[in-house]
Parts: sequence; structure tokens; C-alpha cells
Amino acid sequence: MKGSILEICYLIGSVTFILGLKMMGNAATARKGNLIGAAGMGIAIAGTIFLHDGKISPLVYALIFGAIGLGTVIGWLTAVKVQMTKMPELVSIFNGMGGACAALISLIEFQHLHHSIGGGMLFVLSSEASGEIYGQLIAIVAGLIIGSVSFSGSIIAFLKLNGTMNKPIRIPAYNIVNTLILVGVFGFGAWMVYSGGNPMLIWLLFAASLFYGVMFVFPIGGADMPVVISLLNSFTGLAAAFGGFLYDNKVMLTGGILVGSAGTLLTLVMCKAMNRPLSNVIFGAFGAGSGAAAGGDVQGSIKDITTTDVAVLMNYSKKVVIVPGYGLAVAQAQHVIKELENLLEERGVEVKYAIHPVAGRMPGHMNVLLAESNVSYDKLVEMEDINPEFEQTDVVLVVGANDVVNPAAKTDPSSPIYGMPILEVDKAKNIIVNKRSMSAGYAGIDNLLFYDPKCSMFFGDAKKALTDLVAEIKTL
Amino acid sequence: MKGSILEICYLIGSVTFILGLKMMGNAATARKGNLIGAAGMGIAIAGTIFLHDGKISPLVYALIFGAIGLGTVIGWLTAVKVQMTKMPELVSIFNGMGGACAALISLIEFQHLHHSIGGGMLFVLSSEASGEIYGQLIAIVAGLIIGSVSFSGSIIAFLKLNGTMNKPIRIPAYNIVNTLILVGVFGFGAWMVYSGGNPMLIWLLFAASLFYGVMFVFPIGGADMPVVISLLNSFTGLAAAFGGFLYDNKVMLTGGILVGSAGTLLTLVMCKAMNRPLSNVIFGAFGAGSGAAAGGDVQGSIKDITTTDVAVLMNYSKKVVIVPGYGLAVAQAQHVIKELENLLEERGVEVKYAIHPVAGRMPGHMNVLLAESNVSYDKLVEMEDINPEFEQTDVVLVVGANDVVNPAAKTDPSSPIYGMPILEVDKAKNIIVNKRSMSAGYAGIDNLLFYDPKCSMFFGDAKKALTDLVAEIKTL
Amino acid sequence: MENILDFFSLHREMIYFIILSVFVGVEVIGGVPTVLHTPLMSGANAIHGVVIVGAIYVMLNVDPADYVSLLLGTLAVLLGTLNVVGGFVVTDRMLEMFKKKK
Amino acid sequence: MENILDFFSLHREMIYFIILSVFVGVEVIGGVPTVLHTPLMSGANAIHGVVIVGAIYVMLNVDPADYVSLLLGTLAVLLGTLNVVGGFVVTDRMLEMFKKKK
Ligand SMILES: NC(=O)c1ccc[n+]([C@@H]2O[C@H](COP(=O)([O-])OP(=O)(O)OC[C@H]3O[C@@H](n4cnc5c(N)ncnc54)[C@H](OP(=O)(O)O)[C@@H]3O)[C@@H](O)[C@H]2O)c1
Ligand SMILES: NC(=O)c1ccc[n+]([C@@H]2O[C@H](COP(=O)([O-])OP(=O)(O)OC[C@H]3O[C@@H](n4cnc5c(N)ncnc54)[C@H](OP(=O)(O)O)[C@@H]3O)[C@@H](O)[C@H]2O)c1
Repeated sequence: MKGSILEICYLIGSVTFILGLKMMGNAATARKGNLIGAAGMGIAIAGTIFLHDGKISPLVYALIFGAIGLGTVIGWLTAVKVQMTKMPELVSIFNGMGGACAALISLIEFQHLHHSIGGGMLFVLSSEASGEIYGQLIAIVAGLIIGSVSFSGSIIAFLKLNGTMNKPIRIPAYNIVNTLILVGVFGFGAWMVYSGGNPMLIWLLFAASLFYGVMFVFPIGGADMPVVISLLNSFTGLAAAFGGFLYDNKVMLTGGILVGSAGTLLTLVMCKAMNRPLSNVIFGAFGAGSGAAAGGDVQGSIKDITTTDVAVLMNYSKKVVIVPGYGLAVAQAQHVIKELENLLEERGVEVKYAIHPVAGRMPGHMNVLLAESNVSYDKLVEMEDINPEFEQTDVVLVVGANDVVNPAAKTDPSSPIYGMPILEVDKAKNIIVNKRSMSAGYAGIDNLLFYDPKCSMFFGDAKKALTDLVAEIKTL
Repeated sequence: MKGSILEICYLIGSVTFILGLKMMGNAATARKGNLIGAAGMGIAIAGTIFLHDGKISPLVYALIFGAIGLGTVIGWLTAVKVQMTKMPELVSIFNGMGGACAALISLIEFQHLHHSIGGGMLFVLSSEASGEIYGQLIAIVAGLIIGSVSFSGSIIAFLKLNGTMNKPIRIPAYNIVNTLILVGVFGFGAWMVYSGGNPMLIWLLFAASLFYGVMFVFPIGGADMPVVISLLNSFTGLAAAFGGFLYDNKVMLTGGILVGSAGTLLTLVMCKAMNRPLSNVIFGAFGAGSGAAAGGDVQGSIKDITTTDVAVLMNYSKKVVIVPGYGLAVAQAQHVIKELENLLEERGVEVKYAIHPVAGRMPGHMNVLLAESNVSYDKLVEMEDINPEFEQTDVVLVVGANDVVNPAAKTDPSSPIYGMPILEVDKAKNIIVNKRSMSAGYAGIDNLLFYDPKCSMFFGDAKKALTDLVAEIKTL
Repeated sequence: MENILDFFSLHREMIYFIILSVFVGVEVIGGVPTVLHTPLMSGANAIHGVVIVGAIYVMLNVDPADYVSLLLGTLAVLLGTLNVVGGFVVTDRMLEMFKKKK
Repeated sequence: MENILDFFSLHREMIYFIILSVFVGVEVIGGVPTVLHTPLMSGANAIHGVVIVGAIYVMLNVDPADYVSLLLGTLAVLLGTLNVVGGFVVTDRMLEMFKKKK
């Protein structure tokens, strides 16, 4: 009876996950979709606790409620308090928690299973029973490995996003080393399943998996983290699905498989938007060339421009397009750029933002960032729609963007970003680029745009430079 | 062993159905998708026959192969021979065959089941066994009712499309009558399940279901048949799914449920494209007003135009847009219109076709029709794209279209087609309308366009009129 | 109530199967362009011809002396074949038209 | 070979379940606009927090005297809760931003 109701709770949970994820794919329904998923999750959790058959000791109850209570408070506060720009870090951390949770479950269940089969070899059991136990062992070991990799990988991803560890680190021949470790971990896992294992060795497997997770993410550049997180996300989904298999729990299975498959596809879609294959992200051919390419052979002269000149130029133009990029996010200049927009609009200048799909370091980065400072939605124009408008634009102000305006993507087939669609700012009458130096962006390559006769460099940290600019325009 | 391989065949079948249907939703992959589905079907059928456990009498084998052979020849020939314009009729017939197949299976299985439980009342059986038998009975009876309705409904739909029965037929208060019959059939079915039935009465249920199918489609206008067929299509899918439930056969289940749900959604999508709710189609409020509305109160003068005048006008224009409609299909004038196009292009006139999404009597009707006469794809312009072009158009030639160019859809809120997007031909410099008379189109309403001062009527059967026109232009 | 819950427990797998299939069916149709409605309908029509598998199954299990069932079964196989073969061939013909134009 | 076939027969329901779920998962992502990638990733992240159900289940079945398991289990529940609560709340915050702009 209770069991049947619990099953219905799980059914509801499964359906809300599907519906929720579906709705999240559409801007108009996304928020509701998230809430529906959350509601289903609540039902599944409450059902698991309250519809359990059998007596539970008060200690266990206290621990469960304590853990849930504490987790809710910490999770909620962190999620609410953190700055909008730190969202990817947070997603990464929470993803790691899920992976760790799956790994811990596996650790406990392994001990438990080992205990119940008396620590003996499996082949002493009757073939049917051992078949079932093999199934359980596979689920446990796979959950442990995948969950641990997801956990430690997410932590490294967090540190990289956070800036603590943001340079790609090259271990010599790391691709070979990593592949060896991966094979080793899986071989170890297979042996554990086959031999029925040893309750001590499982800890070693746990440690080895954690180590692989670290090694996996270590060599990947910080800017690729959104893709990596999305991948680790689908790993955790897979780990949850193995848990579902172990307990024959349908809601874990649906949720896990759903995230596993949707996450994998999303990873590929994200790579596609960046115009790079996934293998390239993981094996890091991109960042690798960075050192070499940066010192490239471009020669030419660049032109500096003073704050006053920029102010005059912008103040007397009819149409200004702002191209925000990663630097804008780093400098936290989204509020001052909004101020600039307001000021110019007051003076009768038409202002628009040109949003490149992969500007910044995560999909939709610029949208989220500018939304934070209340830039209205219809001022954000997507690449395909703004490109034809540049010809009628008096001034393009590029703020902390680089790769997304690099003409090499169109002209130089040897460039690593060749083929990526870009914002064609060189069609505008004047181009002003704000960045701190001549150093390269994410792709680590030089940008010929800066040598364009129509282009002037407006050096400085975005926040500082724009604040000065706003002050200057006010005096006009 | 054999059983396991058969299960794998069924798995392959299920997956190909999903993939095939998915690919059919995209013009580039549609054809391949259909072939993939067909391959999966072949595997499922071959597996069922050749991986059967147990001895089969040669007679049975002969009958199976004979039936499949005969069916293949007839099905293939009919499908290949029939005219492109008769496609909807054919789909309807084949759908009916599937429904009849499901109904026949149910008839046999009912006798069989009844025999095996000794014709007795169910409650003498142990509760568990009877639970299972109830399940089987439900599947059998539901399959019978739905399959039969789909069969007889499809036949009526075929006759209506075929023109044999193309006027909507109004039985007084048919909505109430039909609902009563429906309730009666289901009540009867429920009683059959409950009582364990009687092998003779099942024939009566069969007959009653067939009768309901006839009554269901009878009052619906011929032009709504694509929607009705799509609906009956999903019914047959449902019947197949009940068969799958009965035999615990996964490929029947997947195929059936897939078509049941996809078909239902497709039906709704089709209704939406016509800007009408499904209830409106089934309860026929649309065709109903036809008699009354046709004699409407529009007054004004129309202008005739001679073939010579049309020829001169078109010959000396720069840009001509042809609006094909249902009349073009009826008159089979697609080849002569292609001739007209060629002739005009030779003379340096730009010719395009304006394709309204619901022109004709089935979605994509005009595309298929014009493709038949080798009109190139890029000459077919969709409504949204052609509407802005009408202003630069010298002559619009409307051939057998009516509702899709009726301005009432934009201006008259009381019109049954109000809100449907239309081809805005009245923006063109000259409008020439070819039809046989002033009678109304599918929606049964007058068309104010014909009274437009820029509009001239070019009366006559489309094929004849256009043939004359081509001859006339050649003399210029 | 008890009954419904029991039914649910008993048919849990089947219920998930049905729900997931319905989702797949619905998702698969999402965003189909109007021009493809007719071929899609026709393709779906061919797929439900899978009911022929049931008809063959009936034939393989029928008593060869039961002439009525044998007759009905043969008819069912014939009709099912028509549905399958005719359905796929017609759909292919329609789609051929669309393809040519690309 | 025999083994694989046996395995298939035994887990038939599960295999269909997995395949259908994968299809649903893949279909559901189809055609997502680039801007929604980050919130979608975050939402999916929250959903796999369902692993907490497993953690609770472990706790409910653990021997209350087995302190190691109790400790690990509590930790698992705590981490799972972080995943679930943090995941949904963060996603909601992100989507709030998108909504405001419409
Ligand atoms: N959006 C995504 O999902 C995503 C994910 C991963 C990778 N990516 C990649 O990231 C790149 C995004 O292009 P992007 O044009 O936005 O950025 P970018 O090419 O990485 O360039 C950012 C520029 O901002 C400047 N900058 C840094 N801090 C600054 C500050 N405080 N003030 C002013 N300028 C500052 C840097 O130059 P200085 O050091 O000279 O100031 C740098 O050249 C693409 O290559 C894309 O493929 C995107
Ligand atoms: N496409 C779909 O999926 C679909 C499905 C169901 C319903 N519908 C409905 O069908 C309508 C389609 O609009 P439509 O403009 O294509 O057609 P329509 O409004 O039905 O008009 C067709 C016109 O063609 C004329 N005609 C008939 N035979 C002719 C011949 N041999 N030669 C020349 N003209 C001939 C008729 O006038 P005369 O008798 O005076 O010649 C009639 O007015 C819409 O209302 C739509 O909602 C469409």
C-alpha cells in the first residue's frame, strides 16, 4: 500500500523531470519548468522518507532531517547570495556534490553487499544468485567511479573558473598518461566486480577515481569549463542512473538517464556553437598553441585614443553599437555600461548591444550579465541580426571582446577560429576597442582588427575606462 | 534462444520506428526516415515468421506467405500506379486496412479466449487468473471497437475524398445521435468484458462499431478529410497498441503508441494550420453554414476579361505571381501551368508561385502537385515570404484558389475564416482570377476580392482556360 | 482505491513504457513544417501497420482445423500487408517529390 | 552470445526503458537557443540531484550501530541536498534574469 503510493510519487517525479527539462528549453516557459522539476523532486524526496515501510530509529531520522535541513540552508543561501557572474562556479560545485553523493552511496553499499555475501568469493554462490549480485556489483562500482570522477573533476573546474588555477597546465604527454590512468581505473573496477573485491580495496578505487577526475580536467583551459561542466553533469546523471539500477528505483533511473543523455547532447551543442569538436576541448589542442601563436608575426601600427576623443566621438554620433565580451564580465563593468547607454540615449544617440553567441565564457553569458544591470531585452541584438546594421553604425565600442570580432575567422584558414561566424564590426565607420593591453583573448591569437585604420585602441580596465568615459561625456 | 533473437528484432523494429518518424519530420531526411521505418518493419515481420518456436502446419505457412505475397503485390501496384493527386484517398484506404486487421485479430482472439475459459462466467475462475483474463478481454474488446471504427471511418473518408460522397450530409441532431451511439458501443463493450461475453454477440459489437465509424465520418465535409484521416490514423495506432498489450509484444506497443500519440498531435497541428479547433472539424460547424452563407449579401460589380487580354497583360509584365489553389488540383492543370511558366520565362517575365499553407485539400498539396510537373523548388514561395513581394508584382494569377486570398479573413470578424493568414494579392497591380463560376470555395463564403476594381475574372475550367491562354501567348 | 494502487504496482513497467513512448511520439512531431504534414501522416500510417505482426502471430498459433479463424487470420495478414506495403510505398512516392525539388 | 541473449531477455523491460528515456532526453534538448544553454545545464544539474533519493534510502536501511555507514550516509544526504536545493535555486535565479527582459 505505502509502497504503491511511493511508486506513484516516483512516477510523478519522473514525469515532472521530463516536462521540466522540456520547458526549460524555451525562454517563455523555462522558469516554470524549473519549478515543476523542483516540485517533482520534493515529492520524490518526501515520499522516500515518509512512505518507508518498517521502523526507523530516531537517530537515523534525526540525521536525515539534520542533513537535509543543513543542506537546504547552505545550498539556498549560497545560491541566493552569490554574484550572478559566479553562476558557472556554483553549478560546478553543486554538480560535484551530486557526484560525491553517488560515490558515497556506492561505498556504503559495497561494504554492505560484501558483508551480506560473507566476504567470500562469488563463485561459491549458486549461479542465479551470483548473476544478480554481479549486476549489483557492476552498478555499485560504476556509480563509484563515475561519481568520484564527476566530483573531483567538478572541484578542479570550480578552481579554474574561480581563477585559482586558470592557466591550462600541460603535463608532458598528458593525453597518454590520462588514457593509461583511465584504463587502469576501469581495469581495477572490473577486477573488483569479478573478484567480489575487498572492502579495503574499494577505498583505493575511490581514490584512484578521484585522481583521474583531477587529471581529466587539469589540462583543460579555464575558458572551456562550461563545456567540461556540462560533460561532468551528464556523468553525474549516469551515476544517479546506476544508483537507480541498484535499487530498481524508477525516479533515479529516469532522472539520471534523462540528464545523462540530455547533458551529453547539450555538451555537443555547446561545442558546436563554439565551432569546435568535443575532442578538441578535452584534448586541448586549442589552448595548446596559445604560447606560440600569441607572439605571432603581425606587424602594423595601432592607434591610441584618449578618453576625451572617445567621449566627443560618441556624443555626436547617431548610432552606437556596443560589443560586450569576456573582459566586460571580468571587470564587472556591466553597470557602468548601462550608465553609458542611458547617458547616450538621453543625448539622442541610438544604442544597441551586439551579442555574439559565444561571447564571454558560458553560453548566454552576456545576456545574463547585461540583464543584471537592467539593460532591456530588445537592445540585445543577436549576431545574425546586427551584422547587416554595422554599415549604418557610426561608432562600434568593443568592450573586453576579442575573438568574437577577429576577422581571421573569415579570412585566415590556418587560424584556429577559422569558420566561426563573427561580428563584422569592420563595416562600421569607427571602431573603438577597450581592453587592457594587446594580449590575446581566449583563442590565444592576434587580432588584425586592431591594426585596421578605422580602429582606435582605448586601453584600460573596462570598468575604470568606462567610468572615466561617462564622466567625460557628462561634461560635454 | 530463438525467442531472445526475436526480442532483439522487435527492439530494432521499435528503434527504427522512432528514428524513422523523427527523420520524417525534416524535409532533408524524410525519405530516408521512411525507408528506415520500412526496414525495421521488415525485420519485425520476418522475425515473427521465422523465429517462431514450435511446428507450423504447411497450410498455415502457405496461407501466411500467400496473404503477404498477394498483399505486397496489390499494395505496391496500387501505391505506384495511383495519381499523385489521389494520395490522400490511398492513405485513407491503407489506414482502413490496418484498422480492419486489428479488428479481425480481436475477433479471432475473442473466440479463442472464450473457448479456452470454457465459455463460462469469469467469476468461477480464481481471482488471479480472472484478473489476467480481464486484462486480455479489455485489450481484445478495445482493439475490436477502435479498429472497426477506424476501418469503416476510413472507407467513408475515402468515398468522400473520391468525390462519391463529397457533400457533408446532415442527419438531424446528428451530434446527439452520434454521441448516443458512441456511448452505446462502449457500454456494450464494457458489458462484454464484464460478463465474459458470448461468442455470437462479439459479431454484433463488431457491426455496431463499424456503424459508429460510418456515422462518425458521415457528417464531416469532404475537405476536412485530411484531418479526419489523421485522427483515424492515430486510432489505428491505438488499436495496434492494444494488440501489443494482448500479446505483450513490444514492437506492436511501441509502433502503436508512437503513432497514437504522434498522430493525435499531428491532427491538432493540422487543425491549427487551418486556424480551426478540432471540435469544429468533427462537429462540423464550418461546412454547416455553407448553404446559407453562399447566397450572401455582397453586392458590387465584377469584371470579365478575355483570354487575349490576359495574354497581352501577362506577356508584357515584368513579374507574375501565380496563386494555385484547390481548383488547379481538381482541373489537373499542373502541367499546363508549368508550360505557362516556361513560356513567360522565355519572354523574360519573372514567375513565382505563392504557396499558402492550407491551399488545396491536404497540407503540402500544392507542393506535391507542382512538383509533379517539375516546377523547381525555389519558385515555390511560402506565404510569409511572398506577401511583401506583391507590391512589386504586375500580375497575380489566381488559379482555382478562393479562401486563401479572401480579404474577409483580415477584415470581417464575423467571417468563419477570420484570423487565418492570407495571401495579400490585393496589393498587386493587377489580379486575374481563374475559376469556373462565382461559387464559393471550401469555407462556403463569398469573396470580396472579386469585386476589387483591380481584379478581373477569367472564367472557365482551369485546364481549358490555361491551355487557351498558353496558345494565345504563343501567337504574340 | 486499493485496486488502482495494486494495478499500478503490477503494471509499473508498462505504465512507464507507455508514458515514455507517448513523450517520444509527441516530441518527435514537434516543429514539423506544414508541407510535411501529409507525408508524415502517411508514414505514421505505414508504421501502425505493425499490427500485422499480431495477425501473423494469430496465424502461427491457430488450430489448423479451425477454418473460420484460419480464414479471418489470412484476411488479417492480407489487410495488414496492404497497410504496411502500400503505406511505405505511398509515403516514399510523396517524399520523392519533395526531394527532387531540393 | 548465449549469455548476451539471456541477459537481453532478462532485462528486456529495462532496456526499453533506457532506450526510450535516452530518446526523450535527446529530443527534449532539440533546438534549444544558445542563450538557454547555461540555465539548461544548471537545471539538468539540479535534476540529477535525485541521487539523494538513493542516499536517503541507504540511511533508512542502514544498521543504526554501523557508525561508518551512518556517517557516510549523512554526508551523502547533505551533499545530495546541496545539489538539489542549490541547483534549483541557482537555475531559478538565472531564469529570473531572462524573464525580466521579455
Ligand atoms: N561563451 C561560451 O560559451 C564560451 C565558452 C568557452 C569558451 N569561449 C570562447 O571565449 C571566447 C569569447 O570571446 P570574447 O571576445 O568574449 O573574449 P576573448 O576573446 O576571450 O577576449 C577577451 C578580452 O578581454 C580583455 N580583457 C580582460 N580583462 C579585461 C578587463 N578587466 N578590462 C578590459 N578588457 C579586459 C582581454 O584583453 P586584455 O588582457 O588585453 O585586457 C581579452 O583579449 C571565444 O573564443 C569563445 O570561443 C566561449
Ligand atoms: N490544405 C489543407 O490541408 C486543407 C485541408 C482541409 C481544408 N482546407 C481548406 O481548403 C481551403 C483551401 O483554399 P483554396 O483557396 O485552395 O481553395 P477553395 O477556397 O476551396 O477554392 C477553390 C476554388 O476553386 C474553384 N474551382 C473548382 N474547380 C475548378 C476548376 N476545375 N477550374 C477552375 N477553378 C475551379 C472553385 O470555384 P468554382 O466552383 O467557381 O470554379 C473554388 O472556389 C481553405 O479554406 C482551407 O482551410 C485545406
